[in-house]
Amino acid sequence: MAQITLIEAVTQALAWEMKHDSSVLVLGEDVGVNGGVFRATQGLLQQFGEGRVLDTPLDETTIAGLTVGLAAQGMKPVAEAQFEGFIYAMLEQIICHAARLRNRTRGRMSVPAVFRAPWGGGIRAPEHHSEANEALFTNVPGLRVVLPSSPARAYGLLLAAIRDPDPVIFFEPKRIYRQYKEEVPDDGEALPLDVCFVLRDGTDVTLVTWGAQVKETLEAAEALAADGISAEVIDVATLKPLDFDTIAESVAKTGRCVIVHEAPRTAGFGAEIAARLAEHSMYDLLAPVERVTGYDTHIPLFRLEMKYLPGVDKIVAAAKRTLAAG
Amino acid sequence: MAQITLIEAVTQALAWEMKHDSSVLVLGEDVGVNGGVFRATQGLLQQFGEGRVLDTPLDETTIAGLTVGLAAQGMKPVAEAQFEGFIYAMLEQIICHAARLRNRTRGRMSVPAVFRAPWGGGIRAPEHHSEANEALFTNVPGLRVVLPSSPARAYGLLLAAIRDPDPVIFFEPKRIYRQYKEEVPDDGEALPLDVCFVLRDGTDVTLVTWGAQVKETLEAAEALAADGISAEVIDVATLKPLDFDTIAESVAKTGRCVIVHEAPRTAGFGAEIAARLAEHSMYDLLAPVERVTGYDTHIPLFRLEMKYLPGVDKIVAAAKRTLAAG
Amino acid sequence: MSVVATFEIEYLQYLDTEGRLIREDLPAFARDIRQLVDIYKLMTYLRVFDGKAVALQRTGKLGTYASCLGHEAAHVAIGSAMQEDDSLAVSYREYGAQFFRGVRARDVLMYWGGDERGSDFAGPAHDFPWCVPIATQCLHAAGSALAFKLRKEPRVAVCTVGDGGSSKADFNSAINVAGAMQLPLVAVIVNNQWAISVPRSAQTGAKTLAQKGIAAGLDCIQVDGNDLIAMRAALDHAIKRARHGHGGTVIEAVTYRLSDHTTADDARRYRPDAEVKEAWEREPLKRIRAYLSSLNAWSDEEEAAWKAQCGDLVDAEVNAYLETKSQPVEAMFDYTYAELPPDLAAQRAEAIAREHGG
Amino acid sequence: MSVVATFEIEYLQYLDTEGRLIREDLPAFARDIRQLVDIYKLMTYLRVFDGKAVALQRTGKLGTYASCLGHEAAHVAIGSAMQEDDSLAVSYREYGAQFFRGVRARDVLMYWGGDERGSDFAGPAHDFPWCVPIATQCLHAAGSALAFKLRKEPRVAVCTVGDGGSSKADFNSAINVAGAMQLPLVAVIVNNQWAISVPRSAQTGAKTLAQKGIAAGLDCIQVDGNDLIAMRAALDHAIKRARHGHGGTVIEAVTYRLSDHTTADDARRYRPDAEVKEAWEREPLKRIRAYLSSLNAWSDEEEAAWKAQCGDLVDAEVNAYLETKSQPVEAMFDYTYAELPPDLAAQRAEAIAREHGG
Ligand SMILES: Cc1ncc(C[n+]2csc(CCOP(=O)(O)OP(=O)(O)O)c2C)c(N)n1
Ligand SMILES: Cc1ncc(C[n+]2csc(CCOP(=O)(O)OP(=O)(O)O)c2C)c(N)n1
Ligand SMILES: [Mg+2]
Ligand SMILES: [Mg+2]
Repeated sequence: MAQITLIEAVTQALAWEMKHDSSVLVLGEDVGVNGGVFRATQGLLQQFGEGRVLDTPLDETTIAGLTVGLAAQGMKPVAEAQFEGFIYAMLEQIICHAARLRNRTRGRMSVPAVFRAPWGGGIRAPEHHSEANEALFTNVPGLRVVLPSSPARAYGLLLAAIRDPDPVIFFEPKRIYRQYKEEVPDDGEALPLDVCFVLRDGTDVTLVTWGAQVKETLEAAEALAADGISAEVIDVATLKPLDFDTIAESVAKTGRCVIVHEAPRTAGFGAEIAARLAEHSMYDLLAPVERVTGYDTHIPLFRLEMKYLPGVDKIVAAAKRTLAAG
Repeated sequence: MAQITLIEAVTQALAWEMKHDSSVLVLGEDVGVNGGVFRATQGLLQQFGEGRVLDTPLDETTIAGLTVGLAAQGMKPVAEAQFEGFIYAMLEQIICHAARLRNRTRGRMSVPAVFRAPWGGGIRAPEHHSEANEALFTNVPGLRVVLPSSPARAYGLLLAAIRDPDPVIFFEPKRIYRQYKEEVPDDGEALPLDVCFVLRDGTDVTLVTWGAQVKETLEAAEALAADGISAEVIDVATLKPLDFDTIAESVAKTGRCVIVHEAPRTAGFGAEIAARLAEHSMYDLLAPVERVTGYDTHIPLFRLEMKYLPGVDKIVAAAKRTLAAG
Repeated sequence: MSVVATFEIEYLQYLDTEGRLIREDLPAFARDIRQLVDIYKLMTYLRVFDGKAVALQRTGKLGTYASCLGHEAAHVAIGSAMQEDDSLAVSYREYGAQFFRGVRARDVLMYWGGDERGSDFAGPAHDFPWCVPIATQCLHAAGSALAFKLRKEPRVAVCTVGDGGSSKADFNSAINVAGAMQLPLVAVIVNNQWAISVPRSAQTGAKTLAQKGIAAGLDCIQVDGNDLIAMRAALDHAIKRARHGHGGTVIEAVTYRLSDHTTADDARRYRPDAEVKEAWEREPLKRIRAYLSSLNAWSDEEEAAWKAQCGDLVDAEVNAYLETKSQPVEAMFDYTYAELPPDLAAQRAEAIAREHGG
Repeated sequence: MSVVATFEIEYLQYLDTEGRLIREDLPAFARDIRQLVDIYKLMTYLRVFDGKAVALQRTGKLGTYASCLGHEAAHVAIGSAMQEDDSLAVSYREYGAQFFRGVRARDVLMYWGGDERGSDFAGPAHDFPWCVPIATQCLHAAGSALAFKLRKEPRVAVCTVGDGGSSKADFNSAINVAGAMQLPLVAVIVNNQWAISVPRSAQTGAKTLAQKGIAAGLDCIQVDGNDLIAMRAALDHAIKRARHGHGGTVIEAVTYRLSDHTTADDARRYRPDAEVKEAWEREPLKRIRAYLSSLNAWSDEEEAAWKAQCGDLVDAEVNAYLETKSQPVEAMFDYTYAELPPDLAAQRAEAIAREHGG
């Protein structure tokens, strides 16, 4: 069984599902002969042919609208936005149609599509190649929002996303596309789309995160352990619909919660988790909730971007504050 | 001094500022001879001529992009999206350019523009005419988001929005466009863009809201008063940047908080307020925070829409729960 | 300077405003007089329905309604030219096309009456529902056309869009990708001269809207949109081309919106009565009726009888609409996802409890 | 059928690939040989700069960089045809146009070096910065053109967009509104045949990209984009028309991207070497140099000397770039709004404290 990276897991999931379901197709810019600018669709054109892997004209509105039309006619399109920063022109089609067609037609039509995009900062890329804009989607009813952070979760969640009968926004943390390899059996096993992943058990504080910051958060948990603090680490991964129960249970145990994400803080998705804690877990909380996030500024160009992103130091400090507090 | 409605206050503010600043202009669909589908721009074409009031081709991308270009060249455009549900095609230009041009150019260029749109449900309108989608904008750095709920606040905040050197999303709660009249002196006095409005003092519970739900929230406060409960009512109105201090002070006093908005609950802007309470006001809170919001579904067509929107009953019940809790 | 490409936009018309044939080459379908009469009858039904719907709105029994007055020839030509397994993506007023495909008047009324079930209509399940965000439906048609092409099905996707809508990005994107991928798409621009209050002249500097197809490398043609025979001929031609894999077409149907934009609009605010009056001279029903009369295929008696019958038919639909109870409150949850997620289930339960005073 | 509109797309070329004049009507500006030489010198500077920038990236001293190799004639023609108070809105590789307007090589390097100060460049303050979201800059140019028109200023807005970008909604929207409002906009499609790995043929079924202007009712022309004289002539004509209120123009500059898309790309994955080799035959510097040589206006000695000088000039710019310290951490806060809101002030303070180990 091969060891593969996160991006290879994406390719592997696409290939598996294309092989087993002839209605699955991939479309986007440069997804064909070039195999995607990150190589997520590498080899698919060769394997499945031009009818399954389509290079579109350079227009995200086109990609999104075609995807809605294809899906409504029974295909399962997996559309790619080349970077998360180019997804904005897809929003009208996603919000007005992908997310609503089932509801609008009382189930007569639906949009079983996936909108994939590399996501997040930290790769020294040009402008608009580093955003963490998942909060654009989390208030929109009818969407699922998924953000895996390991090869295995990328594989299992992408399979689930393609099979899901509703539209899924599938963000891939590009900073960790090739960070490490792990064994991911190519067995077509999907992961559930509505449970959080507990990556590390702990008793003193709950660290909740998603995307590339899972890496820093796990490192922070290590660092805390060195100081005798036992941190539980939860990877939300399936942001919407949110499995709050797993988080609430953990906080019921630890009494403390630090939420970590790289998007700007204000109205980032971390706010929703903190809000639910304020509603449902108040009596469990021994200390105020902490958020460790990107600043409420644009992520800077790359000379400064690592100063924008949260890091191990900030997560550790926040966790320690929660312990000092209560 | 005339008594005017909220929509007349919008017109009055536009007219004042167009008269006193020749760089202000209005653009959008049907804003000219028709005076806007709600009559927000009524009479402006006649008063200021074709060079100041522009009917654009029917394309929101065009409206938004022109607005960025006009603003970058020293104009102060006030762009209209005919309904909030048609603002999506503006998002790429708003997020990538309006919100970023100042930052991108280190202040060399900026976008002193206002993007206006009628907002929210409850007028028995067709599909896409009833959304509460303010959360799309609140995670975007560089934007201001304003949502007045009275004639006087509409007048003062719109003046402030036009004068503000940065892009402002200005949503107008259409359900209360003509709900009541009040005296609004046409004196060109702007209101501050970064303080919440305390509409009613109280000591037992803080009700935080914005938009058309201000009406129901004030009614709920009345109903609570009849039961001997003293509710403080805060109209957030300037969502972003958020004046959290006013809310925190109130909650420090009351110990209880109910957040009311008509947008879907999950990742609505209420989450941010609840999150800040969880971070900063935990020791003040005597009861869990409550959110009274739209459901996590699309606002239904009008036969059911009033069952979707929060109402006095739900606000009162939530407030009472907070009192029972602690 | 050398010329590397040349283009022409042709204008197609068969009947003049008095219903007189002005060309020799009558298309085959038009020789089938029974069929023409049937189509004309649907146009009349449509007009009776439309008037009734406006009246319903005026008396508070319907929400905002978008009238199709004056567009009948363009709309029914589309419906009658399509095959059932073709797919139609409309804006919001093309009932004539939809009635041909099985959509019922009561479906239309349900939709404008604020009930989602209207879009779960009796027409083909692969037809798109009404689409409020202007021109976005054009890309759904393009996506449908792509699905048909990829699956090698001999099906065609047809979309309609307004003169205003032809400015919107999605329309241009749809015809562009249709050209780039050689899709079986027929895009009909129903140019009724107005986009609410904005006249055609403010939408574009282009002389015709048909020429937008040149930018996409599609066939394009301008047609008298009030001339049923011309519209149907243009559609037959375009649909046939598309079905045989020869690519897409843009058809500009030149017509006029004889009504207000919707019942929420008052067109007297922005357009002169004289223009409307003059447009009535060119309206589509009169013309085809005159033509049928001249062939002795339709009489005043038939007209009167059919109109009366339409009244009854429409009344029955109206009653069916008025008698339909609202959906229960949980209906707002049940189609958000294929399966109800747990947190939504909790909200659903809360809504039901609230409904019952809980 | 009557024809209601006809259109032609013309192709403009003055110099063949060997630099021989193939038309008689040499435009006035081209008779000023000193000016031609100056423009040619800038093209050479550009090429030296470009090679150096790629090398800097390869050695880790620059981030991703978008080369302009092969586009020099199209780019400098734009820069040289514009007046200072005109406004330019580019994509990301049109340094040739920008150098003419005062942007410095070090500004370009700062930008691709990950420092926002690059976009606070030495060029005109009313020129737009590099624009990554494809084609969105076209609407900024349209908005600028509208501002100029409303203020009755005799200024012109020029935008550039790629062949790929000509598919994007914003481009079509920009030219459409320019036509509808008769704006002083000149839109140059720099058709270098590739949008990363996607060939021109996959973007559209249109025979030329120039004909996109027909849809918008604009003038349009296809030009040999490697022919400096033709490009400049087309621009002069279009800019003059625009300046005098006669409306906008779409210019398709047919050229070729001789480099990878950016330094992050490897074009050998998707295009044949033979195609690139063949394209080198048509590259723009050789052609204008041959023409100038044939007029005895430029010699091999001058060429060698100037190239050496360019090396020095570029080195100085590179050094200036390399010596520029990063901005302090607070720089990421200070331009989010004109004034720092209180909650952002708190975050700023936190970031500064963190920087100092706090
Ligand atoms: C994206 C979007 N913007 C604005 C509107 C509001 N609106 C509804 S109909 C209309 C005019 C449409 O004109 P046209 O395309 O000519 O179609 P017609 O109504 O004349 O059939 C407008 C602006 C909308 N529905 N969608
Ligand atoms: C909206 C958007 N989508 C995708 C991209 C990614 N991207 C960057 S350059 C490029 C190709 C552009 O091709 P073209 O317009 O022909 O310009 P060229 O690079 O050839 O000059 C793409 C797809 C982007 N920058 N913006
Ligand atoms: Mg119209
Ligand atoms: Mg290109």
